Amino acid sequence: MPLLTLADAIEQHVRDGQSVALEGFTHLIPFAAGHEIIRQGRRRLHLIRMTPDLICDQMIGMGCADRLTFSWGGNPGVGSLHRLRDAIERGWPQPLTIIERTHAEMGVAYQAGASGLPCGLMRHYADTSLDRVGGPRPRLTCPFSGDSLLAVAAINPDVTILHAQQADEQGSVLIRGITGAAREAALAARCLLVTVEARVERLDAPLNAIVLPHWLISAVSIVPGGAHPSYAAGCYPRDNRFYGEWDAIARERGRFQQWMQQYVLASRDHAELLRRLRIAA
Amino acid sequence: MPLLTLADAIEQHVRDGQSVALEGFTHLIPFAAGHEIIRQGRRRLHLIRMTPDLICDQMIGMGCADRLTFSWGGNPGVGSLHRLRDAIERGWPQPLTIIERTHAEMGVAYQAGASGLPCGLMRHYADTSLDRVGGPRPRLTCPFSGDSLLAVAAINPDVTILHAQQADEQGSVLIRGITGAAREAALAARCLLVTVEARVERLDAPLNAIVLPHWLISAVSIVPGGAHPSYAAGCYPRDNRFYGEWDAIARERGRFQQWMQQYVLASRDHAELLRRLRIAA
Amino acid sequence: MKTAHAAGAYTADEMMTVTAARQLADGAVCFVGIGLPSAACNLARRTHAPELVLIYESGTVGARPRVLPLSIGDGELADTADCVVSLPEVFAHYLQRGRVDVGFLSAAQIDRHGNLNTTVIGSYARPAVRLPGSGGAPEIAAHAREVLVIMKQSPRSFVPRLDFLTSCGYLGGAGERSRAGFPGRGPRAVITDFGILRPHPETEELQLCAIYPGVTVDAVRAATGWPLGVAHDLQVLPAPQPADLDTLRELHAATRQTHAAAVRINLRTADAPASHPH
Amino acid sequence: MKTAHAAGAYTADEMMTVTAARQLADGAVCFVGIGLPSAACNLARRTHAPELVLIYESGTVGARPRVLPLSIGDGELADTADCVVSLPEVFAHYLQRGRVDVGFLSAAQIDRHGNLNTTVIGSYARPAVRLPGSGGAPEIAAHAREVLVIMKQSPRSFVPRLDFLTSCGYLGGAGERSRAGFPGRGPRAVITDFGILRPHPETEELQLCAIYPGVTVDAVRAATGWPLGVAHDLQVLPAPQPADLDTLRELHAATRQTHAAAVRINLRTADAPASHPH
Repeated sequence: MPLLTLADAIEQHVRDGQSVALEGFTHLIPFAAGHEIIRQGRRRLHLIRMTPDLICDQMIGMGCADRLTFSWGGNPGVGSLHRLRDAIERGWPQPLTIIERTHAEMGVAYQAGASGLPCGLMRHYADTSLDRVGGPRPRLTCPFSGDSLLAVAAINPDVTILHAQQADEQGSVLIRGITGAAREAALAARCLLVTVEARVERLDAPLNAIVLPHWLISAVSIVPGGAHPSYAAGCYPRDNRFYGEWDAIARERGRFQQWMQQYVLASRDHAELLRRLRIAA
Repeated sequence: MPLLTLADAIEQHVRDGQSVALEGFTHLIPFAAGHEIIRQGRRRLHLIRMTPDLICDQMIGMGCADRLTFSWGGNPGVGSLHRLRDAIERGWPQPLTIIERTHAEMGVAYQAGASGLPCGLMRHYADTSLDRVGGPRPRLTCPFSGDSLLAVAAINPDVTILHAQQADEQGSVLIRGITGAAREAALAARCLLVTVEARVERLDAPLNAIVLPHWLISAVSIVPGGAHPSYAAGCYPRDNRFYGEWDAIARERGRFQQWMQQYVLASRDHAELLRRLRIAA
Repeated sequence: MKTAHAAGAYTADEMMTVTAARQLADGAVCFVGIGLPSAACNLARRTHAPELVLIYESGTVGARPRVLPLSIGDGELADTADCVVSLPEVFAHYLQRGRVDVGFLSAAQIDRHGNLNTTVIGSYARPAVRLPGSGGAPEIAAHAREVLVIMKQSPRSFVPRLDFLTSCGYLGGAGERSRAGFPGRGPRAVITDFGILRPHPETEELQLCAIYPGVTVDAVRAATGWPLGVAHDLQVLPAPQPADLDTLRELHAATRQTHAAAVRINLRTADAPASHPH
Repeated sequence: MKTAHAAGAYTADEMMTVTAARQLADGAVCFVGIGLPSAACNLARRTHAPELVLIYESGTVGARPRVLPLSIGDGELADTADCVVSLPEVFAHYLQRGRVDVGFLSAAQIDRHGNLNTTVIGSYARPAVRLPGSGGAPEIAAHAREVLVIMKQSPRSFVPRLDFLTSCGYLGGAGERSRAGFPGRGPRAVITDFGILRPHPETEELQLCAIYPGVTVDAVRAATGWPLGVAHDLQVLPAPQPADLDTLRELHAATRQTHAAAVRINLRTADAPASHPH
């Protein structure tokens, strides 16, 4: 596991056209990595995220993606993701193909991917409109009970990117708190990049803690505050105020682009961005 | 979640003829509960345990079971389970129907049971002799990849019994260390009984610890040393010497019966048994 | 309906929240959505149902938040939960396994059989308004033993025909849901800013069963996009108790105060690698 | 073969263990069985392969035991592991997902194509000897990128026909395994108390490729239940290095000492609820 700057990690491991999962559920969203992908101008990415959140709103609005797999596309506790809506409703800045699932399906899909299976199973009783628009949702019959089950195709991202609290000297990573499907997305990936708040000599993880062993990880980058405006349990809280303010920033194309220019693109790295936002001194 | 003596918990919740999973993988094997089932003379149980270990050797030898689902039936690090062999090879003390699986299959079966699914999937490439003797092992074809997958029937025990380190005042249980498929077996069960080393006011479990919420548990019993000769991480180590000695005790029917009489049946409860064994003062 | 109701000094949101809270039996296991459902559950937990078990889809099981979470994955939920499990696990081991008594949902559109749309207004391919989508709702609607729906009532939200069926209620009614094999019984109550609608026992069409003080049946009918049936024993619900309102307002005040705090991050955390604050 | 070999003072077990350890490249990810495989892996980790990653089926990933475990689930494995995951996870997320480089197996019977029996001697319905069964072996044999087998060689264990096929080697040979779609390449080496057998590149029949000092080909043939082929470039393996033997013996001595300790349990633990000793 090499320790790389985030810029080098994205440069070396994320290519135009790849499928890129950025997971972390409300908690530990890898914002710094998403911003670096924007800075480096990646194009035609297939973004995969259960809750696209502000990070995908920004990447889609900046033209990094032409495809999105997701299950809930809102600004949590606030309202719409305006850039996501603009892409879906009006194809701006470019058309966006959406592959829409439910949370439970995404969970099964990541789990299947993490398990080396081509598909997973879940219970399903009646078609919804998603069965009409979401591509094939085939059924399998349980050979024991005769129940009709939904088969869900595995998700194996080309790259999964996570943010976590700590890495140790070998590069093993400790994740504490709410994970959503982050661990499954990590294990399903072909390439795993992790940003962490801090590097420590030893993790001193409690038994049964969630640790990703160093040999599963392609690169670790140390990025304090790397989840902001999401949060890192034990380090800093969610910036609910920023989530609220984003609604007005993203509502209109011009203001969005100006904001991205002024903050994300004009900053060399995440530390500079946090200083510009007056989140860090 | 009522707090019961172990005798009352077994009396109220374990019936003749039921399927009973006793899980814990080398670690946290619920020996005290198994002994209590022997003392209360349950019959025709369908025992389910990945590694039957000494506990099933004893229960089978004492005539509690006529059926066993398992995946590895040895005395770990020592050799055979002589009572299990005697039942399979010579039908003593009664014939034993075995349902034989692999570890991975048992894992999938418990996981499916814990997930409310009638079956789970795993990869399988060629038949082994188990396909010939182990009952139907049907295949399903992945509708996405065309891969042929093994369908594994869910396991949903009538009763699952676990041992763990702590319960809090509400009866929520903290498990620390190696779990095998204990958590999945617990979530798959219709009735969940847990013995614990100690009751504490609050668990103070670290984030992401393995906790079974009190409302999933039918009864908790406080049984210090309840895993002996298996172990409870943080409490006492595995009694490797006892595992070694068991080989000679169980090898011959008479000595086995005498030992069970002298130690398990003659003891009112687990504390008395541990004192007779000079494990506790 | 944002303004205070006539009689006492309470808002429609407060009335809905208090009414929803009253639907929750102590000890029930609830799968909780953010917003009004979360407020209702936490109000119930602070009043008549202290043993209510709250599960959020972020995997926080048995959460006892001291203030209301703004997102489904706030740290407060993890810090106060009995356990934190993964999202695949909370959906498989708790919801699909049949461990959830009550699911709480909201929607942009509901039809007369309690089917819900949270996906899109207009056509899917060229939407007028793209909504957030499914989230956990379709499986909550399928598996929870019963479902409570909370949403404001208007002809735009209570529609004769959904633009998109995201989550199943009673499908076409008259037993179609049960014949399809759903383990959960479906939406037992729809709590609105006018009162409570419940499915007719045979047709499974939502009908008005209770109204708030000062609400007229005509007003409810005018806010409903289909010819609304009214139960023959229509009840008038009591106004919220002052104690309930006090508790709810304290909760909201504490919530606002907590979430208004500015976030500051120390970039030199590498110097101080605070090991494991439990 | 329990006695010391002629030349130096080492046992057959020691020779097998040292030889097996030498097969392991540093940094490889090994799925380890208990007994000789565990001894070989831990010897390798203490000698030429300090970065060897050990996974035990108890879910202990990256274990660095200070003494050898007696069971697959010793506390020592959990205490020294990078992480402890559930058994379903270790089989799905690590083995089936293709993360394991080397699987280590043993068996009661092996046939000429490296297929293994750990289930039964005699018939399944009326066995002469009931063995422990599958455990994790069938999936390790299927998924690990390659498999090492360690077992003592005799006509009773190296048989022309298995009584029970528990774990697949090369099936009938000549590419049958690969045609069946197995992701792992199968048993690359069978380490015995005589030397090393490897599959013939075309027929995939095991042939003798290396022998220990002092071993004759005739002796190996006499210990094999089928007409054993011999590689044209048969090698004689070096005797174990004194350093390897010292390390192995220290490991065994520390293991014996640790595991001989008598267990005492304090029944009054409820009085002293030692919270979380990490």
